[in-house]
Amino acid sequence: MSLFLQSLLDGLIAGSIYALFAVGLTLIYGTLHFINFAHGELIMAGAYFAYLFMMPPLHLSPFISGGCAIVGVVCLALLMDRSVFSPLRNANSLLLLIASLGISLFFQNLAQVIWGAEIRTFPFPLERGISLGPVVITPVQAWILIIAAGAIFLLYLFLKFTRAGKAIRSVSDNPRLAKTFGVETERVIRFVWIVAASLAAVGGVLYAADTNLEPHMGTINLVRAFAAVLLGGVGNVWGALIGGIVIGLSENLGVLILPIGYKDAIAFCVIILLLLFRPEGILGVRWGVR
Amino acid sequence: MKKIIVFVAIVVSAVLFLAQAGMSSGTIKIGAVQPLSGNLAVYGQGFKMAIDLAVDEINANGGIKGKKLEVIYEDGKGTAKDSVAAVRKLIDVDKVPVILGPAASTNFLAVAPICERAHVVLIGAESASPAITKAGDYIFRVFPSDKLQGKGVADLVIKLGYKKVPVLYINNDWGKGLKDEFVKNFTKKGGKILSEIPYDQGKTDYRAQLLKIKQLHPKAAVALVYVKDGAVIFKQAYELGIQTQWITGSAAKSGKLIKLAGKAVEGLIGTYPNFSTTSPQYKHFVALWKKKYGDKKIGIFAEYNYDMVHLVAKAIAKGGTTPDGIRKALYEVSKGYKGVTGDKTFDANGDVGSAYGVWMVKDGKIVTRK
Amino acid sequence: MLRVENLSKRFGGVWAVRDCSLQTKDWHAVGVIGPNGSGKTTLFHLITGFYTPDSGKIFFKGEEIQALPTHQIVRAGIGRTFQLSRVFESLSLLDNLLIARRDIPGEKVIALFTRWGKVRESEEVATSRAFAYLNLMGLGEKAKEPAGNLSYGQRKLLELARTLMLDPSLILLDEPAAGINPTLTRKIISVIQSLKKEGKRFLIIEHNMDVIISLCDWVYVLDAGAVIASGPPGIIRSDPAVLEAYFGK
Amino acid sequence: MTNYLLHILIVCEIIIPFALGLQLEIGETGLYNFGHVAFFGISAYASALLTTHGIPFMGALFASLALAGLFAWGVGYPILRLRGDYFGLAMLGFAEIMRKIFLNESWLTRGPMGIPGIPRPSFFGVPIHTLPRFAIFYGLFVIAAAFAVYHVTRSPLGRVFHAIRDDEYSASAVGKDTFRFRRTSLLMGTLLAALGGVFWAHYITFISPSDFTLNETILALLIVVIGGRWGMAGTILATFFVIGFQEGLRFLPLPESFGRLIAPMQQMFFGLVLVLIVLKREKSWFHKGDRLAQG
Repeated sequence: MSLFLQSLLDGLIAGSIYALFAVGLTLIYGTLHFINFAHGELIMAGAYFAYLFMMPPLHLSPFISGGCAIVGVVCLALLMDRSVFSPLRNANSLLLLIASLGISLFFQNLAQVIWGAEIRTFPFPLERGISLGPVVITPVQAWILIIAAGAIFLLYLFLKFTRAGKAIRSVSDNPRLAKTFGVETERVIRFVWIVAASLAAVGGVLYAADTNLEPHMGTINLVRAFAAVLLGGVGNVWGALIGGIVIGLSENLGVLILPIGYKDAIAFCVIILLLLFRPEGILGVRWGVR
Repeated sequence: MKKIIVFVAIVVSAVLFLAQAGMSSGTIKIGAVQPLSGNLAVYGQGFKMAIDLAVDEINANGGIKGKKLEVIYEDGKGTAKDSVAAVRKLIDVDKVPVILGPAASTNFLAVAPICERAHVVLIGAESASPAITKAGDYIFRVFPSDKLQGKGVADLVIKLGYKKVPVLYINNDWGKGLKDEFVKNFTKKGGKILSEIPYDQGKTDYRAQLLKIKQLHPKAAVALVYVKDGAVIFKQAYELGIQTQWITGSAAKSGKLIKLAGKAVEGLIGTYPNFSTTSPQYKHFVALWKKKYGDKKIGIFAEYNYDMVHLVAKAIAKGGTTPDGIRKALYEVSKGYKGVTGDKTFDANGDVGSAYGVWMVKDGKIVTRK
Repeated sequence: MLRVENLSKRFGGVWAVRDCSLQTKDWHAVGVIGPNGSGKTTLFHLITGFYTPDSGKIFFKGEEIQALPTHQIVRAGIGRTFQLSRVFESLSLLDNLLIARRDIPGEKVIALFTRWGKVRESEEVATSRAFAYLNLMGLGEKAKEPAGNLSYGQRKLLELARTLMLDPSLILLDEPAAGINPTLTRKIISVIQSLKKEGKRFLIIEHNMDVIISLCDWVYVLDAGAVIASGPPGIIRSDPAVLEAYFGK
Repeated sequence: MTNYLLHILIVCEIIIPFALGLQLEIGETGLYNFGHVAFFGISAYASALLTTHGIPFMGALFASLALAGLFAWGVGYPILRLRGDYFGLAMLGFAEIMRKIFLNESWLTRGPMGIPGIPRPSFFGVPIHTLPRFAIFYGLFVIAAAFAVYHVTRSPLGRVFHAIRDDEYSASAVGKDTFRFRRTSLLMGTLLAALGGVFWAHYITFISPSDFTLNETILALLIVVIGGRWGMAGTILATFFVIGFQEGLRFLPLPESFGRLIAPMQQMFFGLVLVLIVLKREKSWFHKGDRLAQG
């Protein structure tokens, strides 16, 4: 029973991070209509930027480092859009997919060139987790839950009450409108990239704080995020949030039944099953930020 | 289209040119395939340093019968495919009689049949897989087979008085090979395996595996891990509040583990192929290393690589530069040869024996346990 | 020949086609008109199996076809063109036509490798037929060019020729005259008229009333996915319900 | 020296059918199969297991091709209903799950230990054990495969593939059962990949799960994207180009400290090439209409 509860908690923590990845991915998919393979590298970049600022010689505090990482990743995302995706606005979604695959390959290996292939860890002090009845939670994990929840709340306020947020919703609500790409939509697309990149950065930092960093960490998290996007229905922000949490839970609870070697295959299985049986997502709403 | 043809032509002519250039000089050339890039590159650099150390020593002492020894390095990138290509190049382009084989048993096993068929001696200093024992007549290694280490870990667990343990192991050729040997020996001695839990190398999160262990509440648990993933595992175990005696093998025995995992590995116990650190050979090796590399830490398996090169040099001196001569001579020169890592006498399969010691982490330091 | 009964299709919460019924009886050409968004193209997609109806039935030559996949509906004898014409851009004009046949031996893997002669013979027979249609459309000289090179109007002609290669008994034309110049429009009208004489039947979506009047024997008027009026083209033109649908709101 | 060049030639002869299969799927039919390596792996494993258990090479070859085909048939049945990027992603997932199976089902595949000692092929009693023999033996198969692909792409069947790539809706509007043709294309591509997989297993004589990762699919994708514009001949040339480029790096006189960076930098370069080619996109080659409603 304690195993189940512990897995549930771990799943919830992982899921709240995946949710941040998934929201960004679903916003991009909802407005630009392609699966951005390089989203995983935004996540990875967020983690490594924060690592860069946290380690000597800069030695900044985790929160300031995280803030710097967000700025860095947003710049990176806007650069990607400017140089590659924006010239391909009206291209076939498969062309964009291949282009983003190329970008992903490029940055994944760039990280390896700079930081090497080995696992790295944020310089947090090692602490025993706090026992809450049958489950154990580390202080870092508690922070992760708080920050993830905070990020989601900020996102809610942004989408609900700001002009830019409303513009994103209207574009995402009306994919045909988005296909015309006027000046106005270009502005909205920029906002979408900023939101998606910030969430990827926050998620990446949290993920690295919960676990560790390595240059290829983006790929598996992209897969998880994509599974979450499909679960929630493409373009559906709140669906993606819930989808992320479901993926986190199913990964951590799934290994209680499945052989442990298949943990990373769970997200893939979810993708295949969803595509086959409910391509419109579990929540059933195909488009729109609702 | 034209550009492609031009490019291919340039590549081919460059290849031919460089191959010609390499033929001329009057040195004895041997090949080495090491993971100079890719996932294992961190280790590959260290192996190369140790090999260079031995080569420099040999050449400073007059080389082999007056000729200098030269090692041609090829990058195996830590993958079977690239190791095979590298070995092909060494055999066919450079026509070396001996190849210092690639690290990681997967890669070593992939290239072994090629060397065997080409009648080129392949010798390894890191690969521990039991399968290598039967890889062929031209295949040697100066590192003990995991058959011995698996038994060593099992003996240790029994000696410490644990009868029931779960075993966590890295799901690659090395981890699984060692795990199988451990399980075989441990159950033979009356122990019981609670659970066999594999994990994939290079992942960032191993909590799901650790929870399985936690749930068993074992008094002791065996973890067959490398350094980097071992550090992650022991840290996450510590955070999860798993209180158990961790027992491991030799691959995690490194100061880096303690640097990475700190108090999480305090009390960790492991076995390692034992060789005396008080022998004159070892002292000589350390002095040599200090002279060449200063304060740089002696890398993992460096001693084995060093011994390997010396054995090969002796065999070339005795048997000449043909692969068959070297192969025969290797058996002869190794008989009773006392290297840095102890007795290197090859048995009929080209394997060496080894003693096993016990190490543990105490007050943040690796100490030998009596 | 074609009979549609109480056909309905919804997207999200919106009815695209609602309780729509119509039939072609033995008229040679039937027109379907209606304002933009009235569900005309959706109706065509439903008849040709691109969409599956939520409810209702479609009969063709007495057989129910609403559950069949597109390719079987086409084989049963319904050919169609698209509103924004869809040709195979990387194929030559000739190949665009050659592909539009039933039971081509060269499309079966085994025959392709074993019955080389039969494959070639079938292609040669079809080629002469294809050239006849290309010449009819005035495209014969461009036969070897990729269809991507064609102008908008020429694509419409090519698409019609491609549909004719299928030898369908009923042809669905989705705005055959939209966006092309009057000369080409006249050409298309004359081609359709000569085909009518050969016994082909047509169902035509068109906004250009001149085209409808010169071609059609009967007209259905759609609004909001339902038939609101029907009758001979000359009369329907002044029907108050139609005027309301077009101009009323 | 000749032997080394022969080795490179043989590697190309292994990769060519693998890449041609993907060319047939992506380049000719517009099937973005990101899980192509799965079939390479399935046949490599099947052939390795069969021959190490005493089945003769030719029998194992055909059995492995058949098995890979059977997998493609079974997986294709549900997944081929998906379009475009969804199809690609689902196939990617399938390949990743297959790799996990290779890795974890040790009772069958020996898991991470891989399968060593795979016998060399023999052809009706003629042992294929020297490099020239390999080059000729594999070469004959490659020529036969290339001829078959050439024949198909120029045939009425290839015409349907092209039509599906150009516009799948139009293809069904001219009475083509597009599902069936997409499956035919997938099966043909799979058989070619499977041929490469068998060649790989019996040439290297050792296989392990790490040989069958997404990287191999990306390699083939790169070859197809570089050469696809010129169809089959382009793909074959691009294979020589990419493999030659990879091997050519060995002969670059780079400083040693740089060595560690070669592999990731090469991958970076490949990523860049993909992006640049897409940016310079060849309209005639990539497929277009994946939407029914236009406006």
